[in-house]
Amino acid sequence: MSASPPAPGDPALLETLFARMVEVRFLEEGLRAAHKAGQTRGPLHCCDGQEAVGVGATAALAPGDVVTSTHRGHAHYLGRGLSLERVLGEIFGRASGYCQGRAGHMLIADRARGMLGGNAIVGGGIPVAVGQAWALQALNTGAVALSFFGDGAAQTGVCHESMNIAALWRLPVIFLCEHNEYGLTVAASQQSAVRDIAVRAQGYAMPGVVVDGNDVLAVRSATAEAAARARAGEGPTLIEAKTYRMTGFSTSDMGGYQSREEMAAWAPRDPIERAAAALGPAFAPRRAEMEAQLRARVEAAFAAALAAPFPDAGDLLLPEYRHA
Amino acid sequence: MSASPPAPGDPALLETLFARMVEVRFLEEGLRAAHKAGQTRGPLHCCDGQEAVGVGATAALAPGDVVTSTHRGHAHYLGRGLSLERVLGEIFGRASGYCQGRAGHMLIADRARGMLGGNAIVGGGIPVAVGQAWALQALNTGAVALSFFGDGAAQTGVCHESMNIAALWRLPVIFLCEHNEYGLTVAASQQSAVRDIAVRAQGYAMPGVVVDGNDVLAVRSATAEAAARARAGEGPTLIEAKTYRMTGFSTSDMGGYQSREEMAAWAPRDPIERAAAALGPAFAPRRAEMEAQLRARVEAAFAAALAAPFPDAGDLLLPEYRHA
Amino acid sequence: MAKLRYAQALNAALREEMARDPTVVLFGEDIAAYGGVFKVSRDLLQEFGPARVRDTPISEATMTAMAVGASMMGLRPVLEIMYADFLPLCLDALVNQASPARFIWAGQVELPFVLRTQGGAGAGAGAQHSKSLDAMVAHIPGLKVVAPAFPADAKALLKAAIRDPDPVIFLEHKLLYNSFGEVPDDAPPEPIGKAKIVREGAAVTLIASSRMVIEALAAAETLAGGGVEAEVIDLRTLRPLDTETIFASVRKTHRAVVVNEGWRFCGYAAELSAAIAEACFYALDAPVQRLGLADRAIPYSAPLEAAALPNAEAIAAAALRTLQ
Amino acid sequence: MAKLRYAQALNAALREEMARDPTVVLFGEDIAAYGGVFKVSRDLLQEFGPARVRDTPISEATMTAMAVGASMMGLRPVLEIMYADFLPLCLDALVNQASPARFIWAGQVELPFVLRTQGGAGAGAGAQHSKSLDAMVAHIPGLKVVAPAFPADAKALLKAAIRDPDPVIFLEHKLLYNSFGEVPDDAPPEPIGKAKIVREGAAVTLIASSRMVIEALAAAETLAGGGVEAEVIDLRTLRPLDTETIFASVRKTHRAVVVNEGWRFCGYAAELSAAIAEACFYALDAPVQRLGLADRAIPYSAPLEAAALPNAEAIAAAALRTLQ
Ligand SMILES: Cc1ncc(C[n+]2csc(CCOP(=O)(O)OP(=O)(O)O)c2C)c(N)n1
Ligand SMILES: Cc1ncc(C[n+]2csc(CCOP(=O)(O)OP(=O)(O)O)c2C)c(N)n1
Ligand SMILES: [Mg+2]
Ligand SMILES: [Mg+2]
Repeated sequence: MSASPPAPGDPALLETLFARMVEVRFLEEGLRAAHKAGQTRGPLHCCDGQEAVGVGATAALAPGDVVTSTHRGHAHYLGRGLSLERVLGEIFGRASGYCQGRAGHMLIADRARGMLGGNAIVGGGIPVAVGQAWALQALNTGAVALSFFGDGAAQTGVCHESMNIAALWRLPVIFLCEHNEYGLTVAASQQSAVRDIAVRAQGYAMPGVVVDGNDVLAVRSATAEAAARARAGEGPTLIEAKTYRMTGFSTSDMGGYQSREEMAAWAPRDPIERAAAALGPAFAPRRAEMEAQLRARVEAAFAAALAAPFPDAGDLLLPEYRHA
Repeated sequence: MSASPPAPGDPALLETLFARMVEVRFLEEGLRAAHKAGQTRGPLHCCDGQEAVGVGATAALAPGDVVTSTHRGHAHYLGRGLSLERVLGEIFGRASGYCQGRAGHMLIADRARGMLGGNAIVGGGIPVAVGQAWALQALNTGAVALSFFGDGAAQTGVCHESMNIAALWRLPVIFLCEHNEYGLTVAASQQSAVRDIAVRAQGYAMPGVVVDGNDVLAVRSATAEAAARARAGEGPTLIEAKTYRMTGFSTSDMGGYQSREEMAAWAPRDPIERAAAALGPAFAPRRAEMEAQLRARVEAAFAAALAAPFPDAGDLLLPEYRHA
Repeated sequence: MAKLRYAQALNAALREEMARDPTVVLFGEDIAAYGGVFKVSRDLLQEFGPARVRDTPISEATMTAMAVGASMMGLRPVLEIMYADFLPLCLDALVNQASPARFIWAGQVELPFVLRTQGGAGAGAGAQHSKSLDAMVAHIPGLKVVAPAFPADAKALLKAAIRDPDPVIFLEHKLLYNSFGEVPDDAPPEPIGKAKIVREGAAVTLIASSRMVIEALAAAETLAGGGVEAEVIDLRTLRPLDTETIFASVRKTHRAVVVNEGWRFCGYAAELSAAIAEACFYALDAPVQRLGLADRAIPYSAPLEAAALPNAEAIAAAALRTLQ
Repeated sequence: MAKLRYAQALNAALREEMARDPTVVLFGEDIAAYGGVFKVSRDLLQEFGPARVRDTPISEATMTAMAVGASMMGLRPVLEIMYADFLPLCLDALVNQASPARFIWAGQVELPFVLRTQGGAGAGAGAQHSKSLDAMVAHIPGLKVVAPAFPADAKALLKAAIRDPDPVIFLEHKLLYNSFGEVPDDAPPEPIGKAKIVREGAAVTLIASSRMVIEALAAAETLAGGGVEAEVIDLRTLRPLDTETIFASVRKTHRAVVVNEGWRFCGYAAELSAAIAEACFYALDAPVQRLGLADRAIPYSAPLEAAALPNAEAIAAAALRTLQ
């Protein structure tokens, strides 16, 4: 995994993905400020430095596909096309949120866009995705299930069980491990007996692919290949995207465990800057224009979300099995 | 894995192990009859055809070592030197049993001989063994923990988590997978995405060894090697012993899923006959004599166990946290 | 009207629902060719083919989460968990995935899956194969929990469970599978959430579920011999609880005995006792009598196991205590 | 006597026990260098070294079973499970391994481990990070369950838990970690199984544990303003339950309000309500009032979460209902 700029490939596509990554970054900048201002509840999990994984992988999917996300889902949400305003509505606990404020930032779901859904149980989404893939297969939809999870989640029991069953049943599922070097505060080397999670794919006779997770086009094409295999009935793929969490695990992180050297080594590999570099010097003015637009869009979404009403506590008085 | 006789190696040792395997076989023959006679409760899990695994592996252990067993533990129990009579007492639910009749056939424990213990949760003993190994390491005992489990158990989440932690912490544990081709009635090919469980050891950067599970000396030496590594602080080993369950999964098996051809193919690899063959034709008269002695010993143990009293129901009236 | 065994009634329900709705699929361990260790899915593989009746590896945690994922994408999976003792392996998926999904996502998905399992002691199956963990699943909001005592209810409620939009935990009993009963041929599904008075009486109300209904009826028979006419309520559904039927009966008899085969402390019968005492405070002439399993791991040996279990004799004695 | 925060009191207990007994070891996620996400093990890595304070991968099921295995071999492990919401992942090891071991093996082993975790809502942590699953662990025989409300008890009971020969589930509360209290410097361990009257009164008994004790005390304050003197019992231990203290108080006040922060249906407060109504039937002047969490997954948005939780106002209102 080098820090060299990716080949520009399809420049129009790269520009689109660049914009999406920037949107995620701006969203998180705004969220951090909102958190400081006491407008959110509980710790928020940002993905600075990892945007290329969520944005690149979701860019390879089709509308009927379904995604399970994690506690660190902002890039997955926006990558999948969820509305900024309704994501923010949910994070601010408003009735306008995707789940009317009931889910909060870690559990956002949008059925219409195949985001089912965020998950704050580490590893929890993996076997759910296997079940989703089973349904997609059994109902002959031709669709695939993509499950995002971290290097920490790769050590959970359900990860093993899920890969085994998915491989046995040749399910259309993509296991996408975002290896960001940490599970909370503990380094991957203290959590995983192997450096490359992808090695474990051999234990399930399925392909295991390592990809530069800070190269948005590389992530997209690895995912596209896995999706094609899945749609062709060839079963699951494990993709390990090597990346780095450039900030703390959440807004409540007290820090002190990511070394200065390590952070400095990763800084130049920022996926946004790498995409910009690949788009060449001519992109600079266009970039400024795009960023201004995106910033305005994100600010408008914050304003709208914060203006929305809170849900009514009467929701809780609905009969137990009536949810809406 | 061929059906050729093992090299005799140390003939005295092989004779001892032969006798132990025969003792297990006789025990199980007696148990099947007792089950038919209604003297036991619940289904019994026999290990005909697999005796070499339990007997060979335990023969490589030292007194301070500790073993976790499964629902199919007769060879592990006798291999570890448990008394026939007290094992039978437990199986018959008598006060004379290792656990005063409370445990029954699947959960037998004998602390003194490091059998802790049988387990009827598939995979359940594996992480317990990792914990035991941690204690053995932390307390500088120089001892090892050996965990028996089946090919079915290898698919459980705790198996993955356990191997990862054991490898990370370099714990003195031996993962001994008895691959007998079935998990209950379902063939291994329908349960495991890979034929050789040992392949998965690569996913934990630990050695994975395949051994002929019907060759008692081969199992013993593979285990001895793993134990030496563990004692030297080099961490865990996964041993996969290829064997075959020559009868049903338990006395309640209704059969019909093990093909005649498959059973016929394995019949000549019976570990007892292979050991006898390796001991050469001169062993025949000695064998007859040994078998007669063993049969008498097993019969005496049955008689003694069946003559022992049942426990007193008053046991249940003890305060909850007083167990004896 | 046919006389069927409880296992056959369940089998008929599965067959009819599978014929009626192609999205109904079965999965679990040893349920396909073997038909399940209790033969509840007998012949269904032959009738509906391998895509709809699938054996799984031993991976209960993942299987349960798969039911969540598959059901939200349009399948109606019926999962068999071989023993209720393995429910703890399923609980994360139930508590953290199935329970919140419909409410927290504000009704965006349905989760029409059924988790069938069987519990209960009395067969000498030991501490890990005999438990009734009703209380653990009944505690979880968003789930429904059903526990039929008779073949007709087993069939009609399983049909209802399969058609229900919420996750249903369907608790069977190993000692009931062979019990016979009249089962109407074209019975419609029986509504979930309705208890049934299975014997009328005015002196005392005996409230039970699953096999304890049989014990309660036997107790009522004994009591009738002594001139005491007990009313017996078969709960059939444990969540949501039909308090209307229970309270009406207790307001009539002024006395109640509640029984559950799970552990007594913090068990399901505590909910019954509490609910009755809270709602029928002024109607009760005597303290509610609560019976459950002795607060011990279930011992194997026959006299110990028998002493641990509530039975007809204990129920009759408890009823008489309310009349003193 | 020092004024310490609850988290500091726990930290002091760990430090003192580790200094006293070299077999006490700590393990869990992010507990070593980081000191735990709630800082309960702060500085202990530095003081006692990496062999006694160990970070683990995210593998709760295995970690719990490791505590079982390690404790039976002579360590006294203290396991931190980051959120009580993850207890379901631990339940198989608790229900099927820890619970039976001492009784079923007739006392051959001790299992001196502690599983510390923290639960509770009110922080906007959402459905998967806010639960109190007291009822699930309190149901399990052979375990002890402790849930302190005050720093002094937190310290003294954690010391007792570490020295106890049985598995102890130690339930902390995220909103209590920063609460202050007087903590004696050389306090001896406090016996497990003893409730404490934290406010005396004759009009009604309020019974609670953990953070709900604080709410009950606030309710008592309000009630006193209206001339109603409530007695408040802090249970401190949930299993075994100190029925003696509870019943004596209820026999004095003739009225009881029971509160638990877990779900109401089939929850821990049901046990309290049932036990009181059964034992104090003739002493009660009004039905026991039972308060618990609304039977819903815990919503994120502040007004919804607040409406779901029992609080001082609801407790005071319930107390007044007993006095009507
Ligand atoms: C089952 C479970 N255990 C522990 C946690 C607490 N926790 C939240 S995030 C996290 C680290 C996850 O690491 P990784 O999977 O690599 O994801 P990342 O945070 O790096 O995106 C932990 C331990 C949890 N949420 N769920
Ligand atoms: C967690 C769990 N799931 C299912 C079962 C039921 N069961 C008992 S033995 C068995 C097969 C185990 O296969 P394997 O591990 O290969 O052991 P073997 O029986 O072949 O010795 C099953 C599914 C169980 N006891 N525990
Ligand atoms: Mg990570
Ligand atoms: Mg097997």
